[in-house]
Amino acid sequence: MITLGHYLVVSGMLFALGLAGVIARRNIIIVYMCLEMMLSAANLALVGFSRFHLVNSLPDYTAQSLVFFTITVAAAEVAVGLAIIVALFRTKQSVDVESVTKLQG
Amino acid sequence: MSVFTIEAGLALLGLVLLLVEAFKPDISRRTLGLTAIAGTAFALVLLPFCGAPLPSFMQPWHQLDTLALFYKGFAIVITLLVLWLTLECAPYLTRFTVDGKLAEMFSLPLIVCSGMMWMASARDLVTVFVALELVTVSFYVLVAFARKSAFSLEAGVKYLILGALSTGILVYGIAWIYGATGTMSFEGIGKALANPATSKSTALFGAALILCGLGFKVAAAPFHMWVPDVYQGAPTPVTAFLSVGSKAAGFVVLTRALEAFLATGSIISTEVQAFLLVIGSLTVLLGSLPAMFQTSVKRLLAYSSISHAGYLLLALACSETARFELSSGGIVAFYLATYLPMTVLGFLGLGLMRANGLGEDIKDFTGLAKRNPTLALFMTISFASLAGLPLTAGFIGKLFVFLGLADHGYWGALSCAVIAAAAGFYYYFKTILAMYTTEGVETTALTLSTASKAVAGVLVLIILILGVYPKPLQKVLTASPAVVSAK
Amino acid sequence: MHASIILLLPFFSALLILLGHRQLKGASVLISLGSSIISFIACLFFLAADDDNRLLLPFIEVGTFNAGIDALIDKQSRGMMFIVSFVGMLVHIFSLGYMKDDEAKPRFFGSLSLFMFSMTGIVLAGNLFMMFIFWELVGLSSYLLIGHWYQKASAAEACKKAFLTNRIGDFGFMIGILLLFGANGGNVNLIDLETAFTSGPLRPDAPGYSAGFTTAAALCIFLGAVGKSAQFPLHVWLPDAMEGPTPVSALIHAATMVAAGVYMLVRVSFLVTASPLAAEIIAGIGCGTALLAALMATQQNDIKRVLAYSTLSQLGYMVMAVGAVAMAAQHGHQGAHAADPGHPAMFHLYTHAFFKAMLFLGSGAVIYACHHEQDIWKMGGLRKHMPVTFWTFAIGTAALMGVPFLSGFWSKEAVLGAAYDSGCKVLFLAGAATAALTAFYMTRLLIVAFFGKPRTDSAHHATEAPMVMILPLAILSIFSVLSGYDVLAAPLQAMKPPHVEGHQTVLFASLAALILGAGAAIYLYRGKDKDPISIKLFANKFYFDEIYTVIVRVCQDGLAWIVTALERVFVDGIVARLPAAIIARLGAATRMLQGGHLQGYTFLLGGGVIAVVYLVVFVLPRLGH
Amino acid sequence: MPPLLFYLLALITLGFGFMVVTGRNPVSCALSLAACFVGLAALFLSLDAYFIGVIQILVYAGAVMVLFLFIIMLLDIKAEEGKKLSFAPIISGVLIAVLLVLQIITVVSSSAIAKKSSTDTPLALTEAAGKIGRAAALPTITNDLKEGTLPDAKLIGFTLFDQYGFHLQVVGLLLLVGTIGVVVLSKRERSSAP
Amino acid sequence: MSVLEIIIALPLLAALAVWLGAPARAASLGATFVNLALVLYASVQYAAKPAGLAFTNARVVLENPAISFAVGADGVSLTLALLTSLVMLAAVWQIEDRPNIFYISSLLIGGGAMGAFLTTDVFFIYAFHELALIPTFLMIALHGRADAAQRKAVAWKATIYLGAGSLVLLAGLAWVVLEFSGGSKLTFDLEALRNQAQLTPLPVAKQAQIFFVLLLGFGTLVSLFPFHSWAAPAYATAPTPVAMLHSGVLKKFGLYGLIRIALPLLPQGAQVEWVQNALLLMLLGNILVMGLVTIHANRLDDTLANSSVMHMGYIFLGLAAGTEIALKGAVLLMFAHGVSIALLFGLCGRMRNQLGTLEYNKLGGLATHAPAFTVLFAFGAFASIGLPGLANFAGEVMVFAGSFTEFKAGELSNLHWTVILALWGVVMSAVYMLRAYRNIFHGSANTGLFMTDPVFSQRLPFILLAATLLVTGCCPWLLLNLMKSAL
Repeated sequence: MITLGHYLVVSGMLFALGLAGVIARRNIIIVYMCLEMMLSAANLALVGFSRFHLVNSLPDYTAQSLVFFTITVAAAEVAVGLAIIVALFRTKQSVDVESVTKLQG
Repeated sequence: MSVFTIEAGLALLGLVLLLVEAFKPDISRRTLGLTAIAGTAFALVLLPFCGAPLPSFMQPWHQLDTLALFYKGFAIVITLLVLWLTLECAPYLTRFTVDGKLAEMFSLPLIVCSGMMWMASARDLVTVFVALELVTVSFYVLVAFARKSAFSLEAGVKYLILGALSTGILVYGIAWIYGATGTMSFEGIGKALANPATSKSTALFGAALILCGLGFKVAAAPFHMWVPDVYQGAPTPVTAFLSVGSKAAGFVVLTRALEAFLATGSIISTEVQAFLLVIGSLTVLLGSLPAMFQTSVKRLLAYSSISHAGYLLLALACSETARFELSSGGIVAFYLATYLPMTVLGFLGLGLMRANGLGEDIKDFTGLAKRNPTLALFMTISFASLAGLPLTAGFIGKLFVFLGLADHGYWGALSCAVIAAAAGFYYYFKTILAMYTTEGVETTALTLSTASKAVAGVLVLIILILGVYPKPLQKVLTASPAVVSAK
Repeated sequence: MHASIILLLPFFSALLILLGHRQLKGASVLISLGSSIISFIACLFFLAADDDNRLLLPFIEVGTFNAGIDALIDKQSRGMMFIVSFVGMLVHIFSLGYMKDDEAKPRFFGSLSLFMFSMTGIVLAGNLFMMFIFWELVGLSSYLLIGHWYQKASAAEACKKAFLTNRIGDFGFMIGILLLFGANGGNVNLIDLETAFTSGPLRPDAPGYSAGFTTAAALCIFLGAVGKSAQFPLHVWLPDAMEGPTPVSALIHAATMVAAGVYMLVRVSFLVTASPLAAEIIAGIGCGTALLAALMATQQNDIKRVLAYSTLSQLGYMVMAVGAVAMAAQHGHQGAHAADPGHPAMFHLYTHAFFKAMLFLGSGAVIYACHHEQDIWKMGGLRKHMPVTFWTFAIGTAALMGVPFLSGFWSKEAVLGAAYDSGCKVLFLAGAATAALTAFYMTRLLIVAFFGKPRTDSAHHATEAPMVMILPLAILSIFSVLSGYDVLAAPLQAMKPPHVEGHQTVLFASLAALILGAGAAIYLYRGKDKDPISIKLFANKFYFDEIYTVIVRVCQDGLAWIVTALERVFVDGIVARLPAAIIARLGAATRMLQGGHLQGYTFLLGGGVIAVVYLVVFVLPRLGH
Repeated sequence: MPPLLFYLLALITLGFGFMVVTGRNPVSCALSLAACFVGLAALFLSLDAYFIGVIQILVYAGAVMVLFLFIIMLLDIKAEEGKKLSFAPIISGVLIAVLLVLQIITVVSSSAIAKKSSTDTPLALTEAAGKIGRAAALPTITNDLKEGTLPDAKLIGFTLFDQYGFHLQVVGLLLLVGTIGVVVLSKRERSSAP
Repeated sequence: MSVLEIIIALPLLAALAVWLGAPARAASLGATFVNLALVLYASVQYAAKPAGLAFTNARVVLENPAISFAVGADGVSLTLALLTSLVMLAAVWQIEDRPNIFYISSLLIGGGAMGAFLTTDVFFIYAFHELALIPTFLMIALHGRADAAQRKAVAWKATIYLGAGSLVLLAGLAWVVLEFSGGSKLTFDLEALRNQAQLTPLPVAKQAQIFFVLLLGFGTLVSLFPFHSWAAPAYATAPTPVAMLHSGVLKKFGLYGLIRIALPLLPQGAQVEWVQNALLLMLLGNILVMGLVTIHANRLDDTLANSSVMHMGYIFLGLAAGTEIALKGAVLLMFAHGVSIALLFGLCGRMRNQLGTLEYNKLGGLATHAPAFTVLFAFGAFASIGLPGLANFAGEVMVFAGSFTEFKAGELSNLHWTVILALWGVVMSAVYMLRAYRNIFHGSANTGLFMTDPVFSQRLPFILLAATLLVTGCCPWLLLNLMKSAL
């Protein structure tokens, strides 16, 4: 029997996977992909909760609205983020995380 | 008139400015800047008259209590100052922007301001998320705005990655807290948490993640590591904006969230409170200790900002300060109000140094007292206030925090705060000392425009007045009995 | 009224001179002299004053603590006052001549006035705090006067030494005062203290009596006298004090100030009487000092130093008398004393003041005549050049030696009698031995300096001193002869004990001592050009100075060095530098977190989340509330 | 929902996710991410969130992935083949991920809500038709519900425009800011000559 | 408007005027003269009718926690105000050919001390003291008498020490406020706190704890052993007016605070055995350890600086005894020590300016060429070793006597033993002072280092101080009358 727990565990694993990617990867674009993965994992948890939290015997659509907003925001973030990465690449010719270490201490 | 008019109006003004710039590229940045400043100032003037109740359809997610009004005013003021600072720093900034344009630097802050004002009123997590993201995404752009400077770009990248990461954590946390309580509204969350049937570990998990996400926004340790790098790399006006505006917005949300988490009878209140204490203590220390070794004033201010966030967190940990007239949220608001003038003054000094072709290191401040005694005095007062010397605004805020901690018997946290404040004496005074050192410095005079002088003077005056006569501000914060009570 | 004049006149004179001598110039000498003469005249009236205890000036008055400037006028203070003002006046006159050519004359006279003020204060003091105040002030004036020629390193060192040694005595004195203050409910008025000790709560048979306390208090007070009256072991400053101008030596370091210790002991003799142990110790110390100093005197060649050691020795005599009288009283030997509180120590103090002052002034005249030559072996034959000086000096010497029918004879008798009465044979024998030694060294001094032939040019060309210097000598010589008789002693209230002629043993002993000592000296020193005997131990004053130098070096400078080092290393290290270093280290460590690497930051962020979740979800709920 | 299907979808999602994290070639990473999102969309569908599932595919697997690919192509980013792997970040990443998963599993297993399955919380559509407020204003939704179909898009639309109209505007503003940002951050500088 | 408000404001306003460009010397001297006159006027008026607090006036600054700018004076505060105005006048007067910052900082330090002594609100008592710290720090660091690195190190040490001390103090004060506010409202008003302390005294054990915290805080400011190591180098390095003002006046703040705040509020706390023993041990450290350290010093400034630390031990002894006599003696001693050490530091500064060195083995025979200077120095030196007739003696003897009022024949308590040991310190102070005096003024001036007497007008400030010593020394009842109803 598939319970909410299953979904939550899958979502958690996806979230952790994304986090691991963010920490371990050096290519900023891939890091960014992993971040998108984490957001999606959060969405999965939200949708899961919304399905099993019935309002009027229907899924709770407030949560799904948040998912909708998350996806939109993520899209905007991706756009801006990729723009910054492009700008970075133009000056450093690299998208390696190690190319941004001047500010420290 | 409803306050929403101002919020929307400011965003609209931002859009209009963008359009004007797009269709009339040769418009002078002075005109743009002054228009933005005038609009913001107008908004500030209008704000006290915006007590009209909100339309009912907004009520579920938009509230207008004293705290919200205060933070709205706060947002407008800081935006105003940032806009003006941008104008002051323009000659220097334009060297690093594309085609020497600054238009977006005038319009984006207006939109950010609207976002912050919405955050101040948010009653549910969806609103918080949307408004917060509006602010955050705008900041991504602003931080990396001077993209011809490698520092600005690096700061942009770091802020982007870490900011997005924190957004992910926040959303995940929202999901879990929603899962535990079945609602997105703070009020509902508070009610659900007061219900013993609610699953404690789920709620704790969600609350912890939300606090982590918000902790990132307010620069709480261990989520503070972006602050020094980003503050240092970002254009100075943006740093000021981040350090004051974004932090204040983070704290207003944190205050709201904590009202829910710490609502009467909440099953997770002890844990959350303990967590705040731990995080707060850690933050003051991690902000203060490394600051002692900084050579760049801008970076120093970044660490200082972390440290101040720590005091604010500690203030939040002191809920139910029954013997104060101010609630913990009120103390935070008060502290932020004192924090605004002194920090802005600090960044103003930095901006002026830059505008005069000097660096941002402590050694660049050497001999400032000789170059421009007025500016040196203003900066001295600002730093003294940051250090928490009595008779300045900074002291009152710290005093409230210390009193609160002592009242609750949080001696460990109090000792951390004391150690941090002692370390603070060192690094703030280090800069002050540099300003008055005169040996081996060539002493070309440093000019200060009348407007700058006036603005800085007003800020200094605010610091001093708040330092010796804080009563009016406290009155403002306690004006309505409906302040921040989650009940 | 008189008391106020006597006290305050010199004070204002001193203040005026010391602060304004540049404007006053020569007038300052006259002011000082005038004040001393007026004081003396006032003092003559004072002799007739009634016994009284009254407040002259307020000083401190808080709660139970009353330390006013109040005068206790009784036989003791009146007699002492006469000595002080009389000798003081004579010394002022003498100084006119002696200090004629000194550039810093105003300063000298100012200090002299200051001294007169302070000494008067001691004499009049009605309570111990006032006594202490002036006790310290005489120390100051002594410091100023010894250091008058401060350019000379030896004088600069000597005045410092005098002050510091006295400070050690004052240390004890103050403790004693405080003990009495506490024990007597805040009252250290001399009269009230006496009542307390004789019939009040501190009497030996009172409930809660503590013998230890009484002894401690007596000894602490005595320590003050040890310092001021240069008793062993704090006697080392007095010989060095001879660096001061000779009139000063006469006034302060022979006649009055050094006697203040004895005076004070007599004033608190009820305390000494109350504690047998203290009385014995006091007598012992006095006796020891008398003997040691006499031995040292036999080998000194500096005319003033011989006199200085002689003074030490005589002071020892007086202190011994104080102890001895107390011991005698404890044994019930108070017969005669009970009716008339004549006190051998005070009597000896009184006679000694005149002849010793005269001897010093005489030596001053000699030194003045010999162009500041002080070595007796470089004098000789002065008898012919300075006849008046010689005769007065001889009278003084005779009085000091205790030649019968001179004043010193009576007072020495009285002291030896007290020693005899005390029941302690050692005291008596040592006293007699000291008398013999005194006769020996004084005869030696007289023979070497005044007889024979001049050994140097300066002695050869010596001429008689001017009139202003001769006059005081003459007056004092008269007193040296007559002061022991009732005709003078009674009106001057010299506290002459009535039974001086009482003991046959004492009489024989003192005569034997005189003949033995003087005979030996005449035999040894007649016609000699250099010292026929040489006893290193005596000549070097039993090496006390050297021992003290070592003690100061080790206990004070060495300890100071060690403590300073420890203070720097440990106190500063543990309290200041260690925490600072820890904080700095922590700061540096936390700064490492900020490495600038994005991966590091994301790791910290992720780790932070894990930690926070662990803390909030798994740890805190278990901790309970 | 048959368990097998769920596990399959979860495997797809996590497997492709894993390939994103481990892939050496950015292009294959991007494609794996798209596949991962498709799996995720299927999971959404299995949770009766059809509209979200579709959006997930359209926006993420469609638009966003294209954007990623486009940038990767544009910048001509090579695979990291030449570069040496640094182990510290990898180990720490794995460590943190494992710890986080453990924590989540613990929380999930101790949580009562997580025990819910679609059998104990079935959607009662016809019942809902009666309960949903302002029925008169929403005839199509009530009709659909009465017919036993879940009008997912309609319900989301209704929630969005009824409750979150303002937020929609804000998100619009946000997208505009994003656009501005992209323009500001990536537009080429005009040649310095006037 | 109370006369005390004018007294507090005058130096601060004068400092502001000088900063704004008023003629420095005239303005400073004028202000300090008028200030002295006003304080004298107030003292005379008070002495005529001494009862409780006089000249009171309160201006509410904050309602809850209740903070008000409340002034008021009794005998103790007037004594210290007198000290402040005297030393401030002398310090300002003796400045010669120095930049304006010397005048400004002297006025600020003096004004801060004045404020601390004459306000009756814990907040402002604390605040005014802190106000004086910045100029102290800057002056030592910028115009101290050593090479740049060394004087900065010294300034840092002092500042961090004092900063940390004041933070501990702040914690202690917060504790006091929390414990004694009573009811539902926090108050910083000293009178209110005192009333509450009388109404409901705390348990003795708790009193002891609070007292100890306050003792540590205040003690650090007064260089209580072992928290003293900032003081000696700071005074030895500080520019003359700062050394005069800090060692003479500002340092007394800690003692004043203990007398004013700690003892009345926690009357039994000080008498608890462990607290008293700790205090006695620490003050013995001051007297004996620092006495030996002073003996070891071989430069005049070191001697004076260390002796100033040492002498604090006697004042603490008075506090430890706690009887009326001892406390009044302590206050008298504070006054006396302030005047004498200011005199000595003033003269020492002059010597350093003229001779360039203060090492004993290089000096000698100065009395010959500078007799007036020598006499003035002698006044200070002999006062500081407790010679009767000069001010310190009366204070010391009162402290000693006050410690012995509880004495029963044959029973020596720890306090009594401490007094006896402390008396040995009097001997030690004579040792080092006379050694200094002998090495500098006595002997022959064969070293080629000469100095001449200052001209009469420059002698006046020192004469003023010396005369004060003499008058107070001869007539201590003048001040004791002023304090009649206090304590």
